[in-house]
Amino acid sequence: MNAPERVWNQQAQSRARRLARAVAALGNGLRGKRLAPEDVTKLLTAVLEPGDRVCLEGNNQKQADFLARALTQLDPAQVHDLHMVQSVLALPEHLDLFELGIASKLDFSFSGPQSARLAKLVSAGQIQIGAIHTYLELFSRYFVDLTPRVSLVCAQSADAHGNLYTGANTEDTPAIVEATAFKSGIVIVQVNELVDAVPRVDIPGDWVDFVILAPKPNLIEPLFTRDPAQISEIQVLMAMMAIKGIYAEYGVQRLNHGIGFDTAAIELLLPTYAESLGLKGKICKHWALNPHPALIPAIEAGWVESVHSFGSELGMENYIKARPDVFFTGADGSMRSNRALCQAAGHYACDMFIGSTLQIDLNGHSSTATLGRIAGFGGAPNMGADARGRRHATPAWLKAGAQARQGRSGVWAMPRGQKLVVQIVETFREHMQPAFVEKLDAWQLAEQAHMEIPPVMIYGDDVTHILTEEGIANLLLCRTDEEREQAIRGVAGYTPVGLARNKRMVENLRDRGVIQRAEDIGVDKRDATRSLLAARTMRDLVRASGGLYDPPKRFRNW
Amino acid sequence: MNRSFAESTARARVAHLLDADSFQEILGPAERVVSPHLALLGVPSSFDDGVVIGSGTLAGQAVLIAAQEGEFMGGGVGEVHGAKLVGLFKRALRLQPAAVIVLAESGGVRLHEANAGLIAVSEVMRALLDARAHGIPVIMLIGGDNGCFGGMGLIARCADHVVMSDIGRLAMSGPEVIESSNGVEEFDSRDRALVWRTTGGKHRFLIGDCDVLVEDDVAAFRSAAIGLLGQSIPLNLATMEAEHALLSDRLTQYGDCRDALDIWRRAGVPDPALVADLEASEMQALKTRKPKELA
Amino acid sequence: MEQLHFHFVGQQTPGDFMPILVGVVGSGNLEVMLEPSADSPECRVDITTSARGFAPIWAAVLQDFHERHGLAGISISINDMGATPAVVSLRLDQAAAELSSGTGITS
Amino acid sequence: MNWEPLLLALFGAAHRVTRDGDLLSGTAEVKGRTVMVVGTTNHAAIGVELALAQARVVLDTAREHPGRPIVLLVDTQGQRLRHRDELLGINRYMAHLGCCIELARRQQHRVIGLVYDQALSGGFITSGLIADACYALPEAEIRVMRLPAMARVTKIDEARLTELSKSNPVFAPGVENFVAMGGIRALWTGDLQAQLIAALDESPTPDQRAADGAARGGRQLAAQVTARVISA
Repeated sequence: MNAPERVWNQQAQSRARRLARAVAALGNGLRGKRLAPEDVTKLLTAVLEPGDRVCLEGNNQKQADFLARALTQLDPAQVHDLHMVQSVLALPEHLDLFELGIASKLDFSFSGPQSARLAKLVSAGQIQIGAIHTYLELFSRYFVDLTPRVSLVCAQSADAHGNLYTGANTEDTPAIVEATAFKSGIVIVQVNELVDAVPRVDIPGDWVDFVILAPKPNLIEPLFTRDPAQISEIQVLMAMMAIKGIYAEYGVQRLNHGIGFDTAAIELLLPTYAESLGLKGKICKHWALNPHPALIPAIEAGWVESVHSFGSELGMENYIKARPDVFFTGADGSMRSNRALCQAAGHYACDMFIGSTLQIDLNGHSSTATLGRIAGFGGAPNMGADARGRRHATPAWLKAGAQARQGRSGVWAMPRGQKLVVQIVETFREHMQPAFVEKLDAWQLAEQAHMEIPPVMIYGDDVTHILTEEGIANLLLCRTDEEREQAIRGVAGYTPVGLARNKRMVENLRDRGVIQRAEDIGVDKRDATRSLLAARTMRDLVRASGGLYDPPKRFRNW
Repeated sequence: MNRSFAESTARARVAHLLDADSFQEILGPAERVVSPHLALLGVPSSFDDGVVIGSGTLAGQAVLIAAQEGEFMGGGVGEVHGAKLVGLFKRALRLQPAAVIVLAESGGVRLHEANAGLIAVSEVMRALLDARAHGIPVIMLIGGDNGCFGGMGLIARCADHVVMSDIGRLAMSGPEVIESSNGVEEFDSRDRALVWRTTGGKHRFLIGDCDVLVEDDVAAFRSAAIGLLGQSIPLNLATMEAEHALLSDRLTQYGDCRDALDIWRRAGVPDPALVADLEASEMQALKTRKPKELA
Repeated sequence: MEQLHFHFVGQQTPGDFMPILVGVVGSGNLEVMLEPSADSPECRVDITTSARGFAPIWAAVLQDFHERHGLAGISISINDMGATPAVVSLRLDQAAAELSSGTGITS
Repeated sequence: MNWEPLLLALFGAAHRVTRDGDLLSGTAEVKGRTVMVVGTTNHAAIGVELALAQARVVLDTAREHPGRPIVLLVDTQGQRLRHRDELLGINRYMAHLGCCIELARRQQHRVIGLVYDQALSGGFITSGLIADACYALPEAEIRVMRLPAMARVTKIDEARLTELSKSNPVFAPGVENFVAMGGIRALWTGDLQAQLIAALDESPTPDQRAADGAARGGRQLAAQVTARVISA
């Protein structure tokens, strides 16, 4: 055999060449792993090569904003065709990269604030989208076929060795750095402060190559704060129905809540309405959840045993520190969040997901995708999907599984549980947009953006319940497509979908308990007032926390 | 749980502020005295044009009362709305109640009928001052989410007494208006903490523009109002000179302050940064401890 | 803005009563006033709404309200600023509840 | 009209009204009577200082010259739109000016307002509008808000507002509209001094504006609603 000898460390050699270029470019500007922010362009130009796969840390909440801006300053003649892999496109810079010709391909999870612009760039051919993922799915691919060559991440502080303290918002950082550092990649971090000793080590220093003190603290969004003052009477009603008709019915102990006023209302009804039903200790003990301020009254009233979080929430720092029995905290006292692990926890260890959506069709497929926007769904699909790999049993899981299997034979006869996946929506959104539709906008969007499949957030076969102000449709009990359709029409109220229901069949489904109206579960609509909320204002939340919660100034009105 | 003043409708505020079942409405909704102008502009009217007026008793004493509905057109004063208020003050001359109580929640002039509204605000002001000149106390209660701005902010300061909750706001121009005229550096209207410490009840209380600061609770407003019944401040040269001296001193003492925190610090508040999180009851102590410095 | 008028024939005649008003005319909200209309077997509904084109939905919401309460000899007047059917139904039911409890005009 | 020719037209050359920044004040004689002139010029933004300065003039007049008529000359772009003014409680300063004028009226001072240039929204309420009667020059501008801005805020089509404003005086800028609504008692043209003399003699002390608005057809309901409330 005279084939040339295979080189087995090409990636390591590439890494060494890049590091050598960086040392040469930075000269005295590089002290250990540290360099000045003015030198960031030199560094990035030295370590990046055209076509590199780059992870620019864009989280749900914290953003490596300084590095994002630095990346847009590069010369596209030298650095181009980057393949960006990142969970969230939150900043304008994330898309500027494509307009400037620095990057060309994108794999991501969520693009909420940039979704309209993303759609425009895609249709203009300036971005090639690999795929839209869930968070967990994208993190998984970091370890399979989307491993970054260079990662640009974000932390609170670093010591001289490059040990990182991420603060409460650890979020995606461990997943990104692990995938990059152990596959001969390069890890560059922006920090808010340089310290002699970090309060705790969230990322070990030998996984980190370069540290830059950013001129300004990184951007971070309080995404999970909902002002209780904006919760409507209708949302209170729906929360009462959820608690009595689903939480109590299944004895849901372990759960995840989507973001929104509907779920905030549920959280605020636990110490009042749910307490009055004698449910304390019977529901809602364990959570995979960002530290929602709206959960404070329930925590204070002793409802909550544990909360593990994807990320933190601005203003909750001192409260979390003071409640280490509930939250996951480090030896320094501050929260340790971790999106990858919390997503896994939410998927495998929770018995229920409840969240809102924009559109539901007659099969129960639901989507937040809107025309002219390419948004993705972040973590919702992992939360809102039955965990097919789950093998441990809990009463809630077993009951849902039994309802789905009742009276069925063949493959359905095997005892098995099912996750409760609840969609909670008002039949009309604002401006009288119906939440129920014959056909999801997702179909048209898929056609426009040349997607292979319509962007569905939660598939109908995963949805177990649809809850509206008109009632609860239990899809576990439906046995035919027609029953399922009428169950959905039956709670769709005065939307065109609802008005087209077969009244006789809907009444029949109601008799069977497939559809339950408020009065069927003993909820009196007249009791649904805001006075049931354990906190009616942000100020009440601060009071409930004993002054520990410090809401961002935009949420203050005192 | 208390009955939130801010969350109650104007009608509910009146019903629970006065002695139970004592309220007698004048020109109630069934009379349909509505704005003649809104329909022309394609906007639905309200049967009471956004203000509830009438008579009742407070701790057994006869009062006249008005409450603006902040949810309807932001409490804006239009032709009918304003005329109802004018009528109430003129009626007071005839009935000599223990007070005229105004639950003010308004952005000022209702733009849809701007000219009528502007003149109406002026008419209300003159009628109010007329009632005061006849020894009838006028008490303003401010605690709605929409605050008390523009023309109603002027009218409020023509009254004998002002009672506010700490979520109530009293000012002239809305922060959004100032921001759009002079930029976000002048006044960041999205910085709610800044908005409240500039216009909110606590600042107004510390600086002396509000006489009683209460919790966001209808019962608290009720007891504050009861405490002020029958206390008329005469409108004469001496009281006007005193007011003038107070306002001149304020300008001298605080005219160079850039933030409420500066004013509070200079006024002797020990830790101004903590004021925001104090309860209304704790604010009283701040003020009684430093009566001289604080207006 | 649009004005809509409906009539229903009911059996429950409340007789004479003080007008009842619930709700306020604010964004996504409405006011509903009930007044006696003596000796009429009808329940008459007059609506002024800021949103155009929703007559069929109003008809359906009012039909359901009528099936729940079957009122007669009554006039219902509504000023609406884009309330959803859920809020409309809630206010109508609140008004009807006050009718049976006889409290008159409140919030 | 500029303030100097205005004063010339009202009082002749012998007046003692001077300008200090945006503040106008001083005495003048008309038909053998001394009057106090106080007002603003240069489209003044009424801030705390300017409101206070005007109040000072009014108070001094009330104390030292009982019964001396007061003429309010109005040229204002409205209240000053500054954070500092709000911090200091500008509404109280402006209300104080209004109260001082009210006090003067109660002490038998005749108070006449004249909008000689522009009068915008809040700045007008505690100046000209609180006079016994307020007049305007035909070329003056009185408004709460221009139609384009009004269209944005109310979300009503500007073309529609413009169309409606042709027949309806209730929301659009313009001195004629304020005359129709009763807020301006009359427009002064020609011999301004003669009209000032007449106004000093004839202006009603009780608030006449709702009745005027009804009589002129611009404000049909105000007087009637007020009367119903009084007699209810």
